[in-house]
Amino acid sequence: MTSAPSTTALDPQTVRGDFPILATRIGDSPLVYLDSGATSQKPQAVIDAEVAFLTGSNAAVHRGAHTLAADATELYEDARAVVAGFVGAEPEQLVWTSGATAGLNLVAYAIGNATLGRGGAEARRFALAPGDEIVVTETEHHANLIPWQELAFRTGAVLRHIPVQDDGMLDLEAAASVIGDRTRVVAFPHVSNVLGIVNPVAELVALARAAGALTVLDACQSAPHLALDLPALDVDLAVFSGHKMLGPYGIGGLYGRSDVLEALPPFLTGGSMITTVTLDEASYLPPPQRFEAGTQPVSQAIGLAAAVRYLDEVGMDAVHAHERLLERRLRDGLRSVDGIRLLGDAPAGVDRVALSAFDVDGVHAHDVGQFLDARGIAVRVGHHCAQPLHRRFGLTASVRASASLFTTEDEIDTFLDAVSGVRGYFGVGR
Amino acid sequence: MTSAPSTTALDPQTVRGDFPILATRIGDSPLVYLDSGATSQKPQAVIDAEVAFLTGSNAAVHRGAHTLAADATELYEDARAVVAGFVGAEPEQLVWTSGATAGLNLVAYAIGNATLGRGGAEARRFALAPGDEIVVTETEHHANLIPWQELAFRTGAVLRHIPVQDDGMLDLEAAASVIGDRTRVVAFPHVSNVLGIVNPVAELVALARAAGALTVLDACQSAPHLALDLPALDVDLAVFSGHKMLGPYGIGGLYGRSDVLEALPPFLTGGSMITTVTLDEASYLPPPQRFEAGTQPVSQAIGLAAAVRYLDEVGMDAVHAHERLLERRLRDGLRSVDGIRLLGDAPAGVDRVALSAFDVDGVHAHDVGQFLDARGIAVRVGHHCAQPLHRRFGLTASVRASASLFTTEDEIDTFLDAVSGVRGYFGVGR
Amino acid sequence: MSELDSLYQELILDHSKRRVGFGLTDELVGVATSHQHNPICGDDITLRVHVEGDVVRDVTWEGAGCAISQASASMLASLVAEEDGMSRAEASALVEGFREALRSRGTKPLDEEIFSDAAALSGVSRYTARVKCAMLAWVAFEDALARA
Amino acid sequence: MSELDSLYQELILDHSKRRVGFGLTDELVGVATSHQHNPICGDDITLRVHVEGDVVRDVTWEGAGCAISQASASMLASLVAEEDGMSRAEASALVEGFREALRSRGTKPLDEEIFSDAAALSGVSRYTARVKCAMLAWVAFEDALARA
Ligand SMILES: Cc1ncc(COP(=O)(O)O)c(C=O)c1O
Ligand SMILES: Cc1ncc(COP(=O)(O)O)c(C=O)c1O
Repeated sequence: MTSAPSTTALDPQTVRGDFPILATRIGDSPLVYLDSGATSQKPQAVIDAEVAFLTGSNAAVHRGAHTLAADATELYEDARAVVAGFVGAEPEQLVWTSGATAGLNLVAYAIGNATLGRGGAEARRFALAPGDEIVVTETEHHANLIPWQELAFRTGAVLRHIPVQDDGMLDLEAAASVIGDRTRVVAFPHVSNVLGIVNPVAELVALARAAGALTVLDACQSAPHLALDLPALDVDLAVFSGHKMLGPYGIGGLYGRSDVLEALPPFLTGGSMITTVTLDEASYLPPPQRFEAGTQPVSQAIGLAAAVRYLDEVGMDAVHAHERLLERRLRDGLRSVDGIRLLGDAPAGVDRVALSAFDVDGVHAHDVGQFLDARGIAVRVGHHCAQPLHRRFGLTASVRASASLFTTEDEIDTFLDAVSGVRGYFGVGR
Repeated sequence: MTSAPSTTALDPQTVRGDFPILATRIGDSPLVYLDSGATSQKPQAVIDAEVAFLTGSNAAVHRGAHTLAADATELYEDARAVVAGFVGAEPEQLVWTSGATAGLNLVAYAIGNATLGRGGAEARRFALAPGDEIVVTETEHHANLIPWQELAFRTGAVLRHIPVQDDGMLDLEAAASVIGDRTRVVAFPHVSNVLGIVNPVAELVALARAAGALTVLDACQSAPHLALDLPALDVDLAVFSGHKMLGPYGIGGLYGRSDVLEALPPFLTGGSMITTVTLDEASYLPPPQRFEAGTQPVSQAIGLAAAVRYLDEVGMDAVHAHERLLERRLRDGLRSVDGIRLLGDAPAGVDRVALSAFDVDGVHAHDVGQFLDARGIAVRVGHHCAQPLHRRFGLTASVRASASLFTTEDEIDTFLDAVSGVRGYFGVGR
Repeated sequence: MSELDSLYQELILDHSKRRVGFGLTDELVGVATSHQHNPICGDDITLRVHVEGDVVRDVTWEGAGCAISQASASMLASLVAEEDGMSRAEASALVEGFREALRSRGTKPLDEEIFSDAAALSGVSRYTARVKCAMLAWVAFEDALARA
Repeated sequence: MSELDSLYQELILDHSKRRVGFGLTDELVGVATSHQHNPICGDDITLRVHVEGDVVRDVTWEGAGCAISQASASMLASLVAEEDGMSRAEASALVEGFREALRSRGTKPLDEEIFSDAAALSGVSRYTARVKCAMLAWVAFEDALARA
């Protein structure tokens, strides 16, 4: 972190002034943005950082001797250090990606390349043999599921999963029997984007380590909401997306333990990731550059650095504390509305982020969303890129409300009040 | 195109007012930006379009029923239509990528996936067998070379190349013997980023078609400078990068003939590109969505649309005409400086863009760049991600000056004047 | 009438519950089925059309979805029933007209004379994110006709 | 003196042409070689160090590159020659000190007492894009020492 964690509580009213979009009105109503789980809104500081770069220092990085290029390179590498620091990592452990999906594909394809003999002797540890197992969870976002399915198809590996309980908790007993001798990779979310529960990383990492498997953490839904220390979590690799953590679109991070990144063969190839290139072959730079082919999203990296600086100034502990308040109000409120079923209604005391997905008995999620929108309330409806999890709960779609550091308790109340009118409007229940 | 090509000549002074960064001073000198080949500067309209989106309509696209999400989706899909139109294509023929490098990797990996049996029967036409040939040129940017090297390594295909002549022209006679029965892919640049020569697309496409090979065009260096009509060029696939054509970083386009895109298996997998997903397998949407896994660079797509709207307003024919003037002045001027060797000094009359790479006898490119920078002139030095081409000309590095629609003839003269002082300063020659 | 009420008119909510044509008929000669899926919300519909010669006899369907998609399927089935014996050409023209209105962003309302109850779906065209919901059954209808 | 002149001092331009130590010695016992490459500009250097026991005897090198990189290699070779018999520890300290100064963005000049001609490279530290050019030979020196 770039600053000591703030000990003062977060005042959402002050924070709101930093987000220009919050002044928007939807019809006659003020915008109540409860869709931060899909994408976050951006504080002015992030927009300003990008604009300042584009109008004052824009140039290709790592490639020119001219002044603008040198300035741009410095800003860009400073951004890497800042974002790496935000997740507890060293700069060379942070690979820029275009987002979490790209980061997870990078890992899966790099393993596929190792399997095809690329990357030399060091990479052999990643190679998969037919029958080797890749383990994910039943709660996965498609981004942390389909790349592994495709890798399994390409290599003959077998994809297995850790089931989820009715209360949304991962079944750790089952995990202990799913993860075993043949397990080579264990990929799981820090926080599911439907359940909002903070998963037991230590337990899963311990199981994976005991099996000698590589661990891959999807930190998309934790990075914006908790103080993250990825090395302390002891995972091998982790991904996050800038646009979900107050930053720009088109940028994300792949964190990797140094020994893992150093041994992993490249994925995307092209300019800026090579040492010597002939027409027949190329040799590659060490990480992180090895994984950063082509012109990188420079202004977006600088924007993401501004975003995590902003989060650090507010203080991630304060963010989490505020969102815990919201989360309890949200869930308690939803529980008291007739005909609402919460997905992942875990025991009290389980750590979570302020995100709740739910089903309204007799009213389709899409109609609920439309009803809420008419009151200025933006929620997400659908399967949230987690079809298997919805199927597990007997649903095709749900409604998801997800808060952010700028969400107020009043907004949660406005939302709850609206939700309690849904079934009446559509003429179901009572 | 969104507007009829402008018939009026371009006035660079008027254009300059639209680019805020051009007010920058480097030390005591005004900035003379001759590094547009690396990355272009952005007009205010592009910055404004992104900021307006982020502060007024930002939301996840294709995923929500709420008002912001619907607005965002519309703006995003309108952007696709505008950018597709700019290259003569239909919206569904334009896949968003994070840039040209990502687009070329997409194609190479998708072919690799087809080779591994993914994508079913339709995809079989792309599968490579050991001994099949992939043909590139000796002029390739690493982005259009290394992905093919890696694909060759993974599949047992053989990588061959079309040589370049001393004057920078591709050797078409050699091409006719390199491209043959075993050729499955022919990938080549529309304009090399070192030579600036517009390559004979029709001739190369004819050779490839006769061999039944897939054609892949790297349009990075033509898209910002010429009126492009990709379907008329009759290539199967083509890529370009937003940041080189006045647009944002982190966005680019992959154009594909509809039948080709429809048959190609996916590359990146994750959210938003699927129809039905179970824990074991997924089925995929038609193009372009099939190739757009995860949250897309939404604001950047909108920014790129603003960039091509801007280019269309100026008129691509006017841009090309203006840059042709600059190009002749640039090359004539360089030819008259002692100790300068131009790379790709093709016969007069050959169509080109305003980009010249050259060697200064006795002075290293890096030192030339530094000398020019001290006069506010930004050029690129190094191998420009084209090591094999530099080796072909007996060099490891060169100096590259590349102009843009806002470059003036005076700037070219300032540059030429500075270049003529280089050898004297470093005490070589005379 | 609030904006929301103009989207969820009584007639729409009513059809979404009544679901005319719900329950698939048997597969006979001249019967064709189309399955359509909305990947965004996971909704789907299986729609079956019975054609005799050039005459569209009836439409039946099953599926789950939002009020708009259910109402739209129901209204389509009742329209086909009312028209009793529309030709393939008429059916195609109907789908085309429906699509055009739904894509018009509120500028081309559906004519009640032609579309009967389904004309109540005009309001959907102002909600671009919901157009797919209303179109689902009609796309299935078009597809099934092409197979029948 | 203009900014550019402070970067390209006479001494630097002079060394870049004189190239002290240019031409590799034979590979003998106690001789180790390092090859370093700057992927940005394609410059490279092959540097050979001769160590007897704990004593660094000499440095020779070959390679192509910009004036800064050539001068830096030349200055390093002449420094080792002048010191005539520096220890490994002294050599390591030199490299460390050089690196620190070069990365200081102009805040820590190189001491002429210690670095001799190479002190003229202080100005490079304000040009972050050129630091690698000046470091190339020194990194090779460090690497070769570790192998010798
Ligand atoms: C848990 C989780 N993983 C992965 C992703 C994919 O992130 P992106 O779409 O930014 O690549 C998301 C968000 O959509 C997510 O919530
Ligand atoms: C000819 C050519 N091809 C490909 C690329 C790669 O583009 P990008 O770095 O934007 O992915 C470039 C630019 O660097 C280029 O000039």
